[in-house]
Amino acid sequence: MSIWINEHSKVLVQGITGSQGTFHATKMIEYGTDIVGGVTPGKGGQSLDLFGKSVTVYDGMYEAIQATDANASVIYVPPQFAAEAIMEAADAFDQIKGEGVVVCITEGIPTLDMVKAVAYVNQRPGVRLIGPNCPGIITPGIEGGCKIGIMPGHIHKKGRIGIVSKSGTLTYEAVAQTMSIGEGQSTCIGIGGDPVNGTGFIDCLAGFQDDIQTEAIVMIGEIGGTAEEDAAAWAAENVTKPIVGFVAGATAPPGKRMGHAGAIISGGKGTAAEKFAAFKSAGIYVANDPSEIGAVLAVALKEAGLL
Amino acid sequence: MSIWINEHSKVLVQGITGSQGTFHATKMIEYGTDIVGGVTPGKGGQSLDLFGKSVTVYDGMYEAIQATDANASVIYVPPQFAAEAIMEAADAFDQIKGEGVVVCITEGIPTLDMVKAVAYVNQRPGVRLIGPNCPGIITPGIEGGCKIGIMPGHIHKKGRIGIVSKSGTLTYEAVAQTMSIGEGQSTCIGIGGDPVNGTGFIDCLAGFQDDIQTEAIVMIGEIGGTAEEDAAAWAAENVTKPIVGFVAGATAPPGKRMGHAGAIISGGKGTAAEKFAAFKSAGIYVANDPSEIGAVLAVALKEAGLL
Amino acid sequence: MFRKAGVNVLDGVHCTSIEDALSAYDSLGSKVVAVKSQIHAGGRGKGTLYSPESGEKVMEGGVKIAFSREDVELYSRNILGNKLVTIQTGENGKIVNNLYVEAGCAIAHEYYLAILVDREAKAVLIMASTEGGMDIEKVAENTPEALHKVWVDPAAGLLGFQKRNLGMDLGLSGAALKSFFGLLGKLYDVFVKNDCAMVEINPLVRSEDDEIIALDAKVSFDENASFRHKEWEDIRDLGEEDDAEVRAKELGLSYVKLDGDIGCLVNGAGLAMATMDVIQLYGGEPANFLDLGGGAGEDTVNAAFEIILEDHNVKGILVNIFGGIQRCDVVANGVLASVERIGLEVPLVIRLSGTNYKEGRAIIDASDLQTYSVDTLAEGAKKIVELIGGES
Amino acid sequence: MFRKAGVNVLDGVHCTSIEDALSAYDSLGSKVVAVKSQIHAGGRGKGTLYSPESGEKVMEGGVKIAFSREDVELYSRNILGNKLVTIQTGENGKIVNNLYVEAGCAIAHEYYLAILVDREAKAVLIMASTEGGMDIEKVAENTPEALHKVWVDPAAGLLGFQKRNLGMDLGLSGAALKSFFGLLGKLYDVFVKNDCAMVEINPLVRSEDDEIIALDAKVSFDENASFRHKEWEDIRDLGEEDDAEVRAKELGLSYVKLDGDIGCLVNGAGLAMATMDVIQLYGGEPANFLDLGGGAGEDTVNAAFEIILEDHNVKGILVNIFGGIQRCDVVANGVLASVERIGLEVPLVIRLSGTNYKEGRAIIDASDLQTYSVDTLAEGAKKIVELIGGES
Repeated sequence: MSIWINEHSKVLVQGITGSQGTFHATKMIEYGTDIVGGVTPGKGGQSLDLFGKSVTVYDGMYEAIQATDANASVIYVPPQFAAEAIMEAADAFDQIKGEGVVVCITEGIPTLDMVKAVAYVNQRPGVRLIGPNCPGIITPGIEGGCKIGIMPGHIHKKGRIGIVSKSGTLTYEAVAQTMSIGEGQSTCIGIGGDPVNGTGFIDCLAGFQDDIQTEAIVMIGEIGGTAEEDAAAWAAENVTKPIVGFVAGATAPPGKRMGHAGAIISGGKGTAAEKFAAFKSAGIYVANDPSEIGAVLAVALKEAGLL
Repeated sequence: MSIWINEHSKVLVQGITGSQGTFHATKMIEYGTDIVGGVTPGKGGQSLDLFGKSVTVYDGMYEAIQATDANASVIYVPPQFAAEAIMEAADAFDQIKGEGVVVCITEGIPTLDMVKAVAYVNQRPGVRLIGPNCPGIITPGIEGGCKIGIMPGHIHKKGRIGIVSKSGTLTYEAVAQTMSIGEGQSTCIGIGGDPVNGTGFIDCLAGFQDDIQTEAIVMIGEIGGTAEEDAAAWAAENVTKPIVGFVAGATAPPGKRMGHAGAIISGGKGTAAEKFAAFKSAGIYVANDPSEIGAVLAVALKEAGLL
Repeated sequence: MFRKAGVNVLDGVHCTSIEDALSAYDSLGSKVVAVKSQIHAGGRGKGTLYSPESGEKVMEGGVKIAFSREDVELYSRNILGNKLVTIQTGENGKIVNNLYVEAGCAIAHEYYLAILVDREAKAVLIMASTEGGMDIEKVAENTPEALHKVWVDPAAGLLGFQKRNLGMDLGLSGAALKSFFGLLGKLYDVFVKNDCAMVEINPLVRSEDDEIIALDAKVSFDENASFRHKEWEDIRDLGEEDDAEVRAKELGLSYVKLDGDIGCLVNGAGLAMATMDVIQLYGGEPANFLDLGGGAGEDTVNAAFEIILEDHNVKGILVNIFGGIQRCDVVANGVLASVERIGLEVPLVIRLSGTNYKEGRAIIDASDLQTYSVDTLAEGAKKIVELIGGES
Repeated sequence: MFRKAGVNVLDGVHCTSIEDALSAYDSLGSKVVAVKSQIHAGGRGKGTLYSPESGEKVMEGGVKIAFSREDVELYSRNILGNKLVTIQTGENGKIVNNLYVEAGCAIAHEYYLAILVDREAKAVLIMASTEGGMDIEKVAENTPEALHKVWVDPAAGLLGFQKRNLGMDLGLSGAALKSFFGLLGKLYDVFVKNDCAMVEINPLVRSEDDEIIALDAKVSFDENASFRHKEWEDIRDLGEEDDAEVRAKELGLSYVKLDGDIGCLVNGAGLAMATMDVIQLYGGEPANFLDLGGGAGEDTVNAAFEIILEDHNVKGILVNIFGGIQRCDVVANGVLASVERIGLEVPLVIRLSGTNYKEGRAIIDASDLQTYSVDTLAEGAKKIVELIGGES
């Protein structure tokens, strides 16, 4: 088991004919993801040869889902069109299958576009949006697996640790840390660093809590907002599996945006100190340095009788 | 039992200081409805003396619900402001109590306003909208009862027949018909004759099916749309209690609006003949004349072993 | 309206006389033009024009393509002042007082497009078909699957992918798809901004240079929204609407004239329809639909009574009131006042029920008016049919 | 922007010199005017002006009420060209090059109003308080319950009852409530239409004749939306922004200058923050935040390296790359190219992990560059702190 996606997930690539789309579609196929088609309006009917696989391009998501029976899509379209792409995917999955996973990699989508798109997705409760501005989601398999996004596939291995993070590269650090103590991953999710996004920490924690394969969780936050505090409070009540947490940005000055649109301390709120404190009071194991995550995770597993 | 409202429902009157609002608030109190307050923006703090009861006026629904713990409201505001009033009530009930019944009597609300308002209400699933352009809902009690709307209270009596109708006065006919065979009503609902409204036939049928007090149902439709056909199909699968049906407008010419904004046969669709046929094929007892409803109901009750 | 909103339309001129039409032809500078009857009803292309006096047929087709100045003159003459009967006007047709003379364009394909509110989905619905032209009712009836549909999410509005997908469903691509995309967005805005009930573009055409153009449009408005559209009063062509229906509306009544001989005065739209139905069930024919609305006063009852009696087909009247807001005594007084003022030469059956019915009946009984009081609608219908000598 | 949108504001004139300010005073025709420092930061009223050369204090308060022409001259002189330090500018303050001279109005009460996106609710949030004026940060901290909040449903937009209720929460009624209702609607439209990140009106005032007026506004924009707002380029006051930050942004980098001495070159915002955190954890102080973004080329790496070295506080550099999209070999080549071009006089620690890390390390090792390769972030941080002689 794993959460939301697995080795049998059939994935469409929105914006497949763009350079990012083509590049990452190839990488995903290389990893083992079942890419069943691509979507670029106006380029329907073309066929791309990617890593030895022939991939058909469709004009729209409705047509593509009907033709391929896909249950997930990943979006590499430019920020101007990304919110529309999210809504098209959400509506098409909702209407045709009643459910679907939409992963939006695109960075730089206007916040008000996302307010609208998230409200639209939320009206279609079977549809899950991951991102935007995120590395995506990966469920490593015994050989290959299902990688939907831009993370380097080769660093992962199937295992029992669920990882959720706001940051892309820090997720990779976390993966490397689990590997450093010999642990693999059930599913790793980058929820993205934008102020308004789809799937949040709590959704992921709930998913991991219910997943048989997952035995422990690594959760990586960053400054800005109160999602980490909310998740910690929720976890204290609802999660029985051990959680290891880290928050980036302890040294970030207030009022300055740290790369991610959402990573800003404003009005004295959203500091790393508050988030670490919330983690601690919720019984979450805290790593003060990402290079410590492995060691802390080992302690957590041991204390839970899992090592 | 009854559906959605009962003798303990606490009701607010939106637009209470208008002539319609004041008149019907008085009539409702007279019938026994627990009117706990009224709302007219800008007139908050006033107090009205209605049928010997002192009713406080509030400026807005949030304030009013918080002050009175109301669980229903009825709207008598002019069509220009009615959609806003619906949304205010829906949001206030949703935020404060997580649920509530909003009955909109107002006739003449623009259709696109209702498209927006109904979508808004539907995002607040605990809130039920009845109407607009309807007589309201009444649950007769042993003495008095809860009347939320404009129907003449005195014609009703507590009993086992559930009534649902698109039309106002035809509902009264149906009530009189049940009385003519000695039967009272559990709850009577006028869902209104507008093309876009809140609660529909199926919601009411589902409510009656689940209600212990209700043993048989009278359902009155009219030309336009396919709500009657949809309800008949649904009832065939889901309703075990006997239903008596009538449809008004067998003689209405196509393309002409018959009073109600929704009562129009367009493109050959929405005729009474189609609706009667749908009733019959769903096993609904059909009355060809509203004056026959009592007699047909008696037959239905007898065949169900209820008489 | 469309032109102002930036929707692609052909150049054209509104005309009310043959001279207008000829100078329009001269000014448009297009050898081929369309001469179109302007009435508020569809099916004009397949309609037939009749002389209003003699009833003789004048011409087939209310929309004609003119290839010369002479054609324009002929068609204008045949259209203006004559009666156009279409599938939507009913037998009586409508007198055509307005023409539209429109420049021609090289048509590559004709489509159909309509925007309306879907009451079941509670959302705006856009329908389009590659089968443009004259008989969309038939397309809808015979091949509903050829109609492509898009529902607009009330929250999100019409989205880009919806416009694109609908265009692609119609087989459009490249410049034509782009033109369609732009046009549809503007049309939807027109629909919403103007509180339309229905916008029907038939045909919507693709020109040979891949422009999408609204060639002919039929628009109806949501009358409930008239309070925020003062401009509608200028558009409304009162001459075309039934005079009595217009006056009734001004009084807050809903009145629709029908072809029978039993006048109906009822409170409530549903009950008014049921009254008509029951009259027919017992062998009569209703002369009208009339809903007093909620809580009419004596004056309104009075006016309603007069409107019914204006129809010289009326041989008897059935008053059917189930009082809710409406008080029966008010109706009784209104009826008496009317009869006193204008007299009554046809039989009158009155059924009063609900609020203040006892007082109402007492008022009728105390008067010297010759009426028949009944308890139920069925009795009333039977009685009035019997009184005017119909079957029963 | 507000004026154009019809929002009630006071008359005023932008000035860049004392002469401007005096003629503005003459033209406004109001005896009492406000003389306001214009910088992109809040807390100006409670700020302090210093001479940029001597560092001496010039005046308390960046917003002054002038009761005479002489006052205007004095305040303009004290403000223009001097450095304003406020609670939001940090210690360094900002040089004031622009003034706003604004007509006075008889203020009955001051309120606070802000519109922003609430990331938790995923909706636009409107906050208002009766505690207007200068210290809203303190109101939010000390008495958050005095802040009234309204969330805008993304589907329905800002509704009438929400505007009314918020106005009533502020204690408004009658003409003032009506004025607030209108102003709030327009402000919300401004917010949405201009893709604002935050609109803060402080103070929003009620005049003695019950008009609601936006007296002072601070607006920030959602930079992600710049593609649809070409007009922002005219508004942006580049002079005020850190030059290196602006150049970095043009190259697609995120760079924020800090006060420490260890330069950081990292891919990914989260990892860049974590790198700073870990440097501090081991006793060092980061000189900057720098995120290369996803998939930077050699040129970008090169430029990033140069931007870091421009900061003369930098005593050592830590490169920390976990390659995903980013290829480690590209970073290695970029670093080498930079060093070759501009030299390197400070120690350099490089940590390469992920995509193509072997190739990247091989490139570094094959060069004659004096660097320290490490495997983990912690090692890297320890090493660079040690190399520059800090504690570790």
